[in-house]
Amino acid sequence: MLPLAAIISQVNWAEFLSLITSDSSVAALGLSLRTSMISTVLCVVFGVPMALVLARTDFPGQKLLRALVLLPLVLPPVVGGIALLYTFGRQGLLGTSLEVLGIDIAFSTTAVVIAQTFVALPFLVLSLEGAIRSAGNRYEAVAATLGARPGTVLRRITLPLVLPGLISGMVLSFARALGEFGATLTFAGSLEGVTRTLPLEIYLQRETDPDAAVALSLVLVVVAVLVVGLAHRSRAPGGGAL
Amino acid sequence: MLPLAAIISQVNWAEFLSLITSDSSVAALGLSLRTSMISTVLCVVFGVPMALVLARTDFPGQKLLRALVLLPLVLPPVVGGIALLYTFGRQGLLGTSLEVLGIDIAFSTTAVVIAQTFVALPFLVLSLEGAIRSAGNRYEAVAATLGARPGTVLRRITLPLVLPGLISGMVLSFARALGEFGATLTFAGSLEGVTRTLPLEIYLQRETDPDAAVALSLVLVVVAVLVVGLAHRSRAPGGGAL
Amino acid sequence: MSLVADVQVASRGLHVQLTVERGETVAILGPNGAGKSTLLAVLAGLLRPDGGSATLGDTVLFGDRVWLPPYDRGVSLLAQEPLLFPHLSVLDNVAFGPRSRGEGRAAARAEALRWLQEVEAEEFADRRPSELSGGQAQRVAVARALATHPQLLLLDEPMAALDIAVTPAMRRTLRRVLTGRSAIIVTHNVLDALMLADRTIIVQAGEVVEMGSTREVLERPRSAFGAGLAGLNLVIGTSVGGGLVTVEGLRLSALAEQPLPEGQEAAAVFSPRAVSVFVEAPSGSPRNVVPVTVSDLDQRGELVSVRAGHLSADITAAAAADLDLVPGMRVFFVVKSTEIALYAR
Amino acid sequence: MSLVADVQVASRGLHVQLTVERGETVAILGPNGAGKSTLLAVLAGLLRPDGGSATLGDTVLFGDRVWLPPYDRGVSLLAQEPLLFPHLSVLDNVAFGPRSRGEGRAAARAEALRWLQEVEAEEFADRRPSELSGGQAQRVAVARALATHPQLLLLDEPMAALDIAVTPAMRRTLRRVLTGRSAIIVTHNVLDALMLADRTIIVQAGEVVEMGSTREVLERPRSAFGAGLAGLNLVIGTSVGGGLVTVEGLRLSALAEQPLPEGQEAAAVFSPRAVSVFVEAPSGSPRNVVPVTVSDLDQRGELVSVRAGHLSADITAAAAADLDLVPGMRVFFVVKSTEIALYAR
Amino acid sequence: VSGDNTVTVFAAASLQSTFTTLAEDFEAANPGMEVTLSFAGSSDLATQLSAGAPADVFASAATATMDRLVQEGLIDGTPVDFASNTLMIAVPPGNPADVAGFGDLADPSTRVVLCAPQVPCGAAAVQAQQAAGITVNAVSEESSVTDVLGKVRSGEADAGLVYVTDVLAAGDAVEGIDFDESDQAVTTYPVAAMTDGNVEAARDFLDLVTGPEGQRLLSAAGFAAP
Ligand SMILES: Nc1ncnc2c1ncn2[C@@H]1O[C@H](COP(=O)(O)OP(=O)(O)OP(=O)(O)O)[C@@H](O)[C@H]1O
Ligand SMILES: Nc1ncnc2c1ncn2[C@@H]1O[C@H](COP(=O)(O)OP(=O)(O)OP(=O)(O)O)[C@@H](O)[C@H]1O
Ligand code: MOO
Ligand SMILES: [Mg+2]
Ligand SMILES: [Mg+2]
Repeated sequence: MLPLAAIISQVNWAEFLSLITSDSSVAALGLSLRTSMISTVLCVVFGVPMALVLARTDFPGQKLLRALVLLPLVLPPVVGGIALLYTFGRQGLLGTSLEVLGIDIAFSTTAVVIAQTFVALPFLVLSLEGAIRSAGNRYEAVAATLGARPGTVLRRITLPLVLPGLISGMVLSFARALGEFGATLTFAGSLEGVTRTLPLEIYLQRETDPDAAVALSLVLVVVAVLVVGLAHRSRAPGGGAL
Repeated sequence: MLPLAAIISQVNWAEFLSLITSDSSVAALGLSLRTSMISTVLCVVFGVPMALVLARTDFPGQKLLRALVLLPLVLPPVVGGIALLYTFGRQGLLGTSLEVLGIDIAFSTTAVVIAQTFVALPFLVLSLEGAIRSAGNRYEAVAATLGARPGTVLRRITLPLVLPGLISGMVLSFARALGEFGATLTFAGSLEGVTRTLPLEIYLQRETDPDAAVALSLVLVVVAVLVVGLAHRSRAPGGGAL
Repeated sequence: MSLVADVQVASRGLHVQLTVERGETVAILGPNGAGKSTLLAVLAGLLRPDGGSATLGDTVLFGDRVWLPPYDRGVSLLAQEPLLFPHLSVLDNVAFGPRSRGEGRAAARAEALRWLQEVEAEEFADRRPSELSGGQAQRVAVARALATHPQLLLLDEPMAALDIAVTPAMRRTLRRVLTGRSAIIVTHNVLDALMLADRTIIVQAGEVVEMGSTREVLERPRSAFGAGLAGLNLVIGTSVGGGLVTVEGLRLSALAEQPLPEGQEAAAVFSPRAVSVFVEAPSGSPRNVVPVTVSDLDQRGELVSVRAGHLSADITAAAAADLDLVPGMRVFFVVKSTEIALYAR
Repeated sequence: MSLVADVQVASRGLHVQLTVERGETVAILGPNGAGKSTLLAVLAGLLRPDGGSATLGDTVLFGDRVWLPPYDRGVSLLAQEPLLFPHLSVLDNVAFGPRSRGEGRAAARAEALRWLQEVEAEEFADRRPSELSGGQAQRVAVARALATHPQLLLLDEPMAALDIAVTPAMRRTLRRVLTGRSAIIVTHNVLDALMLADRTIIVQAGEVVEMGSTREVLERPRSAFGAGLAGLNLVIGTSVGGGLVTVEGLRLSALAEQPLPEGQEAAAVFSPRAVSVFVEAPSGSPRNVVPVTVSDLDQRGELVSVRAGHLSADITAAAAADLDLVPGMRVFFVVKSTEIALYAR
Repeated sequence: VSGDNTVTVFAAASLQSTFTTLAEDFEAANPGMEVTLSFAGSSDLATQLSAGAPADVFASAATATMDRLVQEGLIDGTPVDFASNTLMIAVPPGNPADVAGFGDLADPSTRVVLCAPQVPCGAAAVQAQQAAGITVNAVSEESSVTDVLGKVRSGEADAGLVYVTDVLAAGDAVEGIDFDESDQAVTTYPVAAMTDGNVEAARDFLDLVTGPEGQRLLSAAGFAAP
């Protein structure tokens, strides 16, 4: 917790408000919140099926699949950004086909969302997979004998049971998306209001105005703490003792 | 998985071997593996008690504590590095007292380990906390009625029961430590053999030799995939159905 | 629906063939680990058998390269543990089956409430499962299984955790709902089998050792376990003129119910109440006199059960005191021939 | 060690005072949800009571601002679910207690093996708990609880999942190990109480409604639950000259065991076997004639149990057939005064 | 800070290849001496130095960062300008958007990437635009020249403003296009010894950088004289 104290001790409180309410800061914060939320939703959309496959099926390539899902965790974000460029960029693997469809991702907010989703997805998948595994499948088996088809079991038993795991996965993904820097910079660029998220803004401010950078960092921290706190408050009270 | 294919497609296979066996690459890989392992051990040492406190106790400031543990997740790594500098640097909060003791942390391999531990710790704490929560405390209660004191319960019941969660937490921490870039650069610098880990080497190579950067990225990916794969193989076979 | 099943699970040494007629209730009894729960798990579709086949009405549950998933079987299983869904209220647990069948929320809840009333648990409707006592949870689980209107209902020890005050009510409820419904009920309680089942199967070490109408199995047990269930003494041997002889050479004279050719495997059954205990071998009219060593004495009300190996005698407490019986003592069990039922195994 | 406890858990409506003498075994019986498991959880230290206190020997378990953690209590609890540690083998599960007591690995395992033999489960020593049947797991859990040599042993329905073949053996094992040891056993089985317990307590809705030697409670029940347990009819009312009268105005003539002043709360107890059933009210010598509506008929062997509200009569199947009894029919239960035991509540 | 026989050099990332060779030359000329190099963005390095990083020499790509350290009293003596770098237009191989000169960068259909004004190369880009009297509508304002080059190299951008040295170092991966206004957008590289460092050895290294050998290598890499 010391590092936080250290940051706080460096904040120039006299100018704090003016520092964080500058046009560019507000734009960056707004963009960050928007894109992080969209990315979190995308992580849920893609991550829930992945987690289910990893936790509930058993096939030869599964170990490899799990490792690949973890990839963005270990890839330094900048390398991740390069990989994304090679994939979705104009000359990338998919880029040409996307261009034919008239979709242009480069330097757009879409690219920011892709970068954030890419780095945040493993967090959701892993938290959720762990939760699904430790929930076991006894309740699912019971539900099946009560006549519930797999879709119903998923919706009414599996997901509610692993809700705490899903929520903490979402919190983690959101936090990771909010803090994402390297991949965004490399893949999406940095233009105010379009692709320059709060971490990019902080990085840039640091060059000329370290006070502003510190103040913005603190804003980022506060936002993250709020999100995490709220998410944990919304959790349903858990099981019981013996 | 496309981004991986994209990276692979960009590898200059003819020179692959010479690119990754250069002195600086080998030094960086060795340093990365060493520091990541130490960081993982430190994460276990600090993270296990934190996870236990978060999962098993209930006190007013707990929500705040959890949010603070999550901090390094949301902090862009560069900001994290700055925070560490403000803390352990020569002019930092602790720096002065450490200097009196003759300890100089910043820009040493120790600093790399601190930076990696700082960013990797939340991964271990969160995975483990989730596992402990979902394991419930029924078995612990039974163990207590059989005369086991809290230490014994922890060692012989709680930890073995949450071993899968602990292992995946360790894998995540290791992976995150291995990929750590921004905080290391800021807090530890980039001195070959001392603080220049593989991600820093990749970043540096990108300036001058993108081929080498891509080749090294692939090495990083392969190491991470191996670690993850091995960790999952060592898992004990889990429970049963109904 | 009638069930015809041949269930094989090699790893648990299970190989059982059984049928359940349309509307019939079959009780399965047997020692711990005999494979009763395994059998039900296979029929419910929770465990894949190694071989065999099963059809329920016209539907193939499993067989040659066929394996129907649990939710398509119309088979409802009440497992040995209640396993109530922890995130749903008691009412919603019971409403789960009806809702999965496609009923609306209100209709499903109304139906759930009716079933909760049946098992005298409507007062817990709004509770979470974690707030129930063991027996309360068990009753809710019964209601949940019944609410699905299954083609075949499988009940694994449904009364195990129930208190003596609700057991009769639950037994009456089950008797009502099992009437005209195909069902299998696993139990350790003879009374359950007698009152709920048309037919009883005894499974031991993965195999069927007895099968027949419940009354028949209890009155004419052919297995040691069956005899133990019925509280009867069973002696197995080979028929000889006017009785039977065991491999150990013990000879019992008895009247065969039906003419029994010599040399056939036969069972002699008699009630512990028909056994007298003597300290010295009695002389007199020809009778069955078996020298035994007392292994155990159990007082039950005014009677004392004197156990010796797998035989037992019920005598009055006064007689036991007169004889000064203690475990380890050598005594003689005496039974009149007319008290022994002899039949082919 | 002797236990003196006063346990209050307001949220579950529990307020029970009880003592267990040194070396005594006390049985607790009562309906589902009465608070039996809750009581044991409080004594074991798994649930904090709202008030009261408890001392075991010289040790205060809980009380005014004192609360001893479970591991320091010397109290071992066998819970209603076996809860075997899933990551340990069966042997290591049982060895867990001895090891926690500080024994070496080899010694603990040897002791564990002895206890497994006691419960006839040594063949499962190397298995994982998930590979056991319900009854097998239950037996292992019993062995695990016994292996801790507790000062006070708490058993919550230890025989619930056992088959009829091992139940007597387990009962004998328990009787042996409970001798000279302070223990509380929760059960729904009267036989367990009779054979294992020195004293029986009946708990209903969180309160003790009967307490006394097991035989006394079963022979002279003062509560409906106790009478039900003993298979007896119980009528509660106020004593009048030569009998008792209920609030509904039903009057029974009976002989008081001890002189009973008029106007006192009294209980009249009689066996269902002493009850005759008539379709028309009989005339003749003064007898107890109670008009009732048949609610239920239960065949048990050669007897039929005719239930009417909370009273029941046991008559022969032949008599039942002659009377053409069906549920809903209005009949008369007749009991001779000499068959009724009357005593103060 | 460093031992007597090591020199630790903190240098701007753009100096990597030149300084690596220079370090080898230095070790060859001074047997027993060892040079440790640390490359990163100038302001990252400056932050580290402020926080007490153990360096003997600092070579910056921006006068502003060097001045900051001078004010903090970390610099021994006065910094020496040892090289300068000018901007150049970089386009992907084949020049897909047909960029011919600086004026084409104002075409809204051309995707141009610049450095953000906050960083040295961005400041230079602003000067160039002012000199040419045009406004470039950049699709991205990057925080380092490496990122600009990366966007061009990958074909993501049609053109970017980078340093001459970057174009040279990138070889065939990009094409460079000179423009007239580039002499209005020059970045000067200062180098200095650190107060806390091994000043004597640092001076030797400074001499090598500012000496003929250093200047030859720098100019081979595309740097101009200061
Ligand atoms: N998951 C498993 N893996 C391997 N063997 C198992 C597993 N579950 C049960 N068994 C074994 O299979 C046999 C049959 O078990 P099953 O649970 O069917 O017995 P049961 O007849 O239901 O006994 P109970 O009356 O104790 O519930 C037992 O010997 C048991 O030990
Ligand atoms: N976690 C809980 N929260 C609230 N109420 C509970 C909880 N657990 C049990 N109860 C309630 O407390 C009462 C006593 O429960 P307890 O488990 O002690 O009953 P019991 O006598 O052991 O019953 P059984 O014979 O069914 O096991 C019941 O009414 C039950 O519904
Ligand atoms: O020193 Mo840099 O690479 O122009 O920021
Ligand atoms: Mg079973
Ligand atoms: Mg209970």
